[in-house]
Amino acid sequence: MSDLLYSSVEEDLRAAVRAVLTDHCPPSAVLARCETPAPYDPRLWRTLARELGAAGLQIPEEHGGAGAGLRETAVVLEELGRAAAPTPYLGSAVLATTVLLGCGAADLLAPLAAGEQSAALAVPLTADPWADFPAGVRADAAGTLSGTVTSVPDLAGAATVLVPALGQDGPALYAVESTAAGLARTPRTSLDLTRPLADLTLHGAPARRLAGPDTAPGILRRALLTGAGLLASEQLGVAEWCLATTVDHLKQRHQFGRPVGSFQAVKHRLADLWLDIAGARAAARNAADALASGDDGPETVLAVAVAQAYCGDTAVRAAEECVQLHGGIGMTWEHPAHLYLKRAKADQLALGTPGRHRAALAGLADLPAPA
Amino acid sequence: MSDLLYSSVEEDLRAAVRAVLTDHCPPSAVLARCETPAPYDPRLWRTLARELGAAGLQIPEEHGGAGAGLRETAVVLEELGRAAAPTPYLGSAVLATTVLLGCGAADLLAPLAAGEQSAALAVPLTADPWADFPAGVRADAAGTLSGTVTSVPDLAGAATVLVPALGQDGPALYAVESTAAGLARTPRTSLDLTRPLADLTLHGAPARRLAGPDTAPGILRRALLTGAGLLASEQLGVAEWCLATTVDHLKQRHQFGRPVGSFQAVKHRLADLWLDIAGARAAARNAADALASGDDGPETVLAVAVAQAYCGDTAVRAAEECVQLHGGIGMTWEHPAHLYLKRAKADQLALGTPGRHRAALAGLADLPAPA
Amino acid sequence: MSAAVEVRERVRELLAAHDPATTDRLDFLRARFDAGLAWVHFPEGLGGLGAPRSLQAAVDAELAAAGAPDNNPRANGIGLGMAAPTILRYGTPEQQARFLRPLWTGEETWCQLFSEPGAGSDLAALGTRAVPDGDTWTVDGQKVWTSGAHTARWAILIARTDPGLPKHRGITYFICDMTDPGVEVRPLRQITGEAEFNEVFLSGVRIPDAHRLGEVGEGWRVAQTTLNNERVAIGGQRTPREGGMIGIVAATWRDRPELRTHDLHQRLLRGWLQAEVVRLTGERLRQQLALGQPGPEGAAMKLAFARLAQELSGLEVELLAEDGLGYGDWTMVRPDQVDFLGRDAGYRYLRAKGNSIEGGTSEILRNIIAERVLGLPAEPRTDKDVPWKDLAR
Amino acid sequence: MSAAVEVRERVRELLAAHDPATTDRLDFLRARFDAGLAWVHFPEGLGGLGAPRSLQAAVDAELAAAGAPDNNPRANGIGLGMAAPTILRYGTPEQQARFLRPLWTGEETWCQLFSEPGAGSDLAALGTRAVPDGDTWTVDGQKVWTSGAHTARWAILIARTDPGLPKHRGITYFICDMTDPGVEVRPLRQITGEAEFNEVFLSGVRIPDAHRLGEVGEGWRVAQTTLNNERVAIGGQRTPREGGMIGIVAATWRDRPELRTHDLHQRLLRGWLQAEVVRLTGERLRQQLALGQPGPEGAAMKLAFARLAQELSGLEVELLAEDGLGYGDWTMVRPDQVDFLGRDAGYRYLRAKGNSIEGGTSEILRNIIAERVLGLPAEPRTDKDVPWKDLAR
Repeated sequence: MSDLLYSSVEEDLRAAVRAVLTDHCPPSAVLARCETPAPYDPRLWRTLARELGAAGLQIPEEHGGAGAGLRETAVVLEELGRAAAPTPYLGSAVLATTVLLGCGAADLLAPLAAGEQSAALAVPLTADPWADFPAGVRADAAGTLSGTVTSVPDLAGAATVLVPALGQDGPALYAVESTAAGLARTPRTSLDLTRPLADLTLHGAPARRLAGPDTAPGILRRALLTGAGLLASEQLGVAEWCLATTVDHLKQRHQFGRPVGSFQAVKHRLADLWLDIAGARAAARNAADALASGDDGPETVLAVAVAQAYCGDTAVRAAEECVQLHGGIGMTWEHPAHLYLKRAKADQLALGTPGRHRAALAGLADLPAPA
Repeated sequence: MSDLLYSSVEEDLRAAVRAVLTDHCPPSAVLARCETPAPYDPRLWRTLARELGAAGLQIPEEHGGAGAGLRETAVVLEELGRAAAPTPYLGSAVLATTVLLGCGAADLLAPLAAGEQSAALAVPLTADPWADFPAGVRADAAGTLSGTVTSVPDLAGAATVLVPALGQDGPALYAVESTAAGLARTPRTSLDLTRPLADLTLHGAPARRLAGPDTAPGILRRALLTGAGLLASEQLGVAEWCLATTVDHLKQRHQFGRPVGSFQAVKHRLADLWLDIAGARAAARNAADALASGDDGPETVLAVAVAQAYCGDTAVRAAEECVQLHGGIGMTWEHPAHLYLKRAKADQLALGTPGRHRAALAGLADLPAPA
Repeated sequence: MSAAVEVRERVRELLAAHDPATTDRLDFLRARFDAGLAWVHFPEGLGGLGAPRSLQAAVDAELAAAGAPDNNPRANGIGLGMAAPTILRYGTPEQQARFLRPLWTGEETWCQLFSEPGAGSDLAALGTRAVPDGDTWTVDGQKVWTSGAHTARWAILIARTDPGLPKHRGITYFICDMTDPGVEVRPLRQITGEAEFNEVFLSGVRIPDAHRLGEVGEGWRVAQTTLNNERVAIGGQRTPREGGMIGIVAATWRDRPELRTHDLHQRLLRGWLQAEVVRLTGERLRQQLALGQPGPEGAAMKLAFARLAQELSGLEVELLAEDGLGYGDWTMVRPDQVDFLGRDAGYRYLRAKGNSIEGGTSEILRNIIAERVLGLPAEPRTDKDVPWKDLAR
Repeated sequence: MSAAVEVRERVRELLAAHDPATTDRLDFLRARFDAGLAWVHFPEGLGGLGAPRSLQAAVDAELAAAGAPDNNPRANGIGLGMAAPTILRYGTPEQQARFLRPLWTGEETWCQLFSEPGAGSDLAALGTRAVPDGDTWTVDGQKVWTSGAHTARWAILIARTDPGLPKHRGITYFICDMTDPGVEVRPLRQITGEAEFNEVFLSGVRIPDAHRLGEVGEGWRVAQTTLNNERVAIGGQRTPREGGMIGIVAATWRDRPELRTHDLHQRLLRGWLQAEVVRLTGERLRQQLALGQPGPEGAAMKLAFARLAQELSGLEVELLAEDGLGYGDWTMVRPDQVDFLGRDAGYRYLRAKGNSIEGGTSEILRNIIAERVLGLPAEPRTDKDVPWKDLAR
């Protein structure tokens, strides 16, 4: 059975990350920054990635990383979710890093581990581990790439873009420098103000091939599986913030001569939400533990599908309750609740919707669909 | 637009039926009777059918009926649901009568209209209007029937059994006297104590053919559609009893020095339930009105699917809340809540589950399923 | 002469005397008001004829058919729907004569200064103070969720005139001049990015006692007239099948087969069913109203509508998958009127969150249904008899 | 010598002195008790060794492996799980010596006389009276939901000894002799048709003061020990994947492809997901407990379990379609122990309704989570300081 608790090392890491986020990334700062052209705070990223080593947690020590693992990475994501922090962590430290680890591209890992650069994986944020290898980009005989990938997360600040593409001999993974000729990035206006998306266009961009048909599909799938499984921890953090903030508000806020939090209907809804979040915590830890084992067998895949199917909806519900139970205040731009609502809703679509992951359970748990 | 209200004639009918049920059919009487071999009270049936003319509401006056219609029939069903009354009304006055009307079998209608006899339609209670014509009974060249139909409602006391069967030339409808040689009825133990089911076995039973391949499928479908649409009214009555009884209980019952009905969580749940029942009332009336028009076009079919998809679940939820909010009392055999829970749950399966009727909406409302 | 005949006669006279094709818009509207055809159920002299309210629809239709201008009612919803019935019921003859005509013609629009940040659903806990000084009142406080405050000429305002009384009893109702130098209006940005509403800061605002509506301390009772008219307006909207949010989702479903999954299909079927039942519930309510039997479903329709809009708009975003990640525009704008459905899926999703908060939260509506419809007992109240100034806040 | 080593040594000695193959069952159990191996965390002389509770599992396993009989714990859940910890904590040395040994061996089984028809979730509102008369008490009242009352030798009982005090303060805790002629036990038939529980009528039942547990008026505090042990017992059950109701539904799904529809499939996937998450939540709780960090999830597991069992059992009936219309048998029987899953789908559906009522309703559990875990304020209480006799009932 998985270890579903947090180790003391993990709790120390959490405390360190939380301290940084409390200093650098209060809701007011997130709000102020999120409509600017540079929604990511480079100072915050440097501190997290370089000083805390958070970006290289899953990178082995010989490549400059912390040699920790995905359980620790998940704890960082919990805290990033709790802060609705705008950082390229999911795109760079989870998705791109997992691809580079799979490809064994040590030279590209080093600057990520050191927190000097970030990288992006050129898939839409909605890409899921169950889909076919993407066919939107093609490599020509000279090895240059052409094509388009829409809604790529964390693309804007990435120094390296990892591109799944169809090469001459089949699916392959390439690295393209973001400064390469023929590479263009077009920002999109995103529902989630804290995770900017951009479209990637490649016109004969020079690229370095990292993996070919034998390994590329498996590496990409492992990355998406890792992303989906760990995103559950981010969703847990979002949900926990929403519940805690709502509870605090309702203890303070008085109506009809009583704290609003003393009204039984509100209490029962929050008790149910708390129970769902307890479930999300167990499911997210289970997925992180399974992924950390390095085993990609059916138990790990099942753990990911369960966590992402459950946590995606739980975070949305928590954020919706947070807005509702704050009343009018929760509808204002000034209050941070909306940042979490938007993050939760976008996260629900990210790396496979809950419905997509439930559908995967049909095969994983032997619950066949009607003929 | 349909008339979704109750006319004063309909309200008068309701009052008359309710008065009879209050006298003859209090919950204690239902409970005492429902485990006996004769769960139907013949005196109650005579009073309802003969004195109030309730059995012949949809039968034209020239055949001895009231020449009223299905809106009025629906009102009777609401009251029967409210009383969880054990009567063969659904099987005889709705299903069998609709078949006989479709077949124009005047001689068989007369004793039903007069309340002298009841009839049954030999289909499982779970038969739905979207299914193929049943193939469990076959007619031989001599016109005698052989085969089995399971879980037939209201079969036990029926004088006449109407049997859909595959004849030599295709689907047909037959009438078999319940005393016929080769006809056997085997009672089942039913979840719903107030609507006994029985299996019908036919071994070369002599039968009278009422309709052949040209009309039999349409007549049977009309009967099942009518049954499904009007059952929504019975479900409405069940739900209304559950809500009203729960509200009454919670006004009286004190805990923690207050009426339990003053606790906000309970109030909010009951408010939501009330809203759902308001919806059930509108949907049930809409279906009754559409069926009463005699038009079997897409609007009527849609109205039935909407009503049965909605009211089936609403009645179950109302009954479940009734048990839960009565606390331990609601779990006892002595309290009538369980009669309604069992009726509601069996009704949910009857004449197509809510899921079956929702699935029908895919075609009826142009919401196609995934390819 | 029956009322219907008389009304029709008046319409004919109005059109004869003021040809819409050649009459100035405002002149026509004033003439219509003076002819008693503004709101026929109002008294004569105040834009009406004391005729049944049900005759109004025919007047509107006939004048529209003749090419007459209307008073652009959507631009003055608060004035027409809330201020006018309150002035009619509680206003002095002078107030009625001064305010109703320009209100109806749209020359003067209105806003509502009721909600406060510190009060929320407990509207009667409001803290805006009005202090008498000779025959004027001085008002200080903060109001919120005020639509149209930046364009309104007048406001209906409730303020506390006696903090020593229990909260419902120390409130007085005023008409506030929005051009008073003490009135400051700031747009209030919402989670959608736009600012439909305003915050209004009142600092030493002077209101003549002649602009008080109802007696001193009777403001809560007066406000009930205003609020009841708000609820009726919300409950009375008719929607055709697939009207509203479900129509948008169903259209996307039909147009984009590549988005379909069984999960989404089952949820769409449930959503469609729910929408159809809500529509039938509303239709049943309207049939009852037409018979003069207003059912309690009125308050409940808003609850049902909010639930439905939120569920369907959330489903729509999921259905759109990658397209659901986008958002049209976060730029802060001040829209002239609310359009729940007009923009993109993200906007619909966010805006629908307000449906269960504005105009009475779903929690308050459930209390109302439980107590007024089902007759369940009220919760123990600790705030009824306590002086407002001593209430926990 | 470490506790673990000592315990293992004792086991070896016990087995050496009393070969399970040749020793009478009861003799063996008594010897095991006297060896301190009944519940090792109890004190010496009372069936234990004052050792850590965590060592018990190894003792049980080792004895079972050696073919030793067990004390049939499922037949005496109330005694072992609730009465024993309470007697241990509050009993006099005489009471502990008298009751614990035959309780543990199963020679005497126990039942619980707490619930009353008039009290429900408000257990402390109980009305059963105990009136002192010299050194005995006379008890009159009615109790309900008493499992095993018809076979139990003893009962733990709470009764009101001072109606003039507020409800929590006038209660005293007793050990009641079920063979007293004033005790009448009647089976209480449930909606499933069977009678798992009893009603117990107490008419002039005589209880010696020596059978009082704890001080007069302290019964509510004593009862907390009993009730806390009930909650722990409920939260501690471990289930494998697809354990419980979901396993039954999933098996039917796999066995009967003809029943499958997309509606049911989507609901099954949701149910399976929910069951797996509840299982993981329980597993996480057990990992916390193993580290000595009991999480608040304990009380919540019962809430989650009830929700899940009800949803899945309802789904199962729908899945079975025509087969869901049937029911095994309505004959009233008195089952020896509850089997939530063993009978047919209709039984499971009905029996699961009790999961959210018995042992603390889901409503009460939500209150507990909201107040004790989330720290939300209590509702205004009107019954805390009122004499019991003056309470609204």
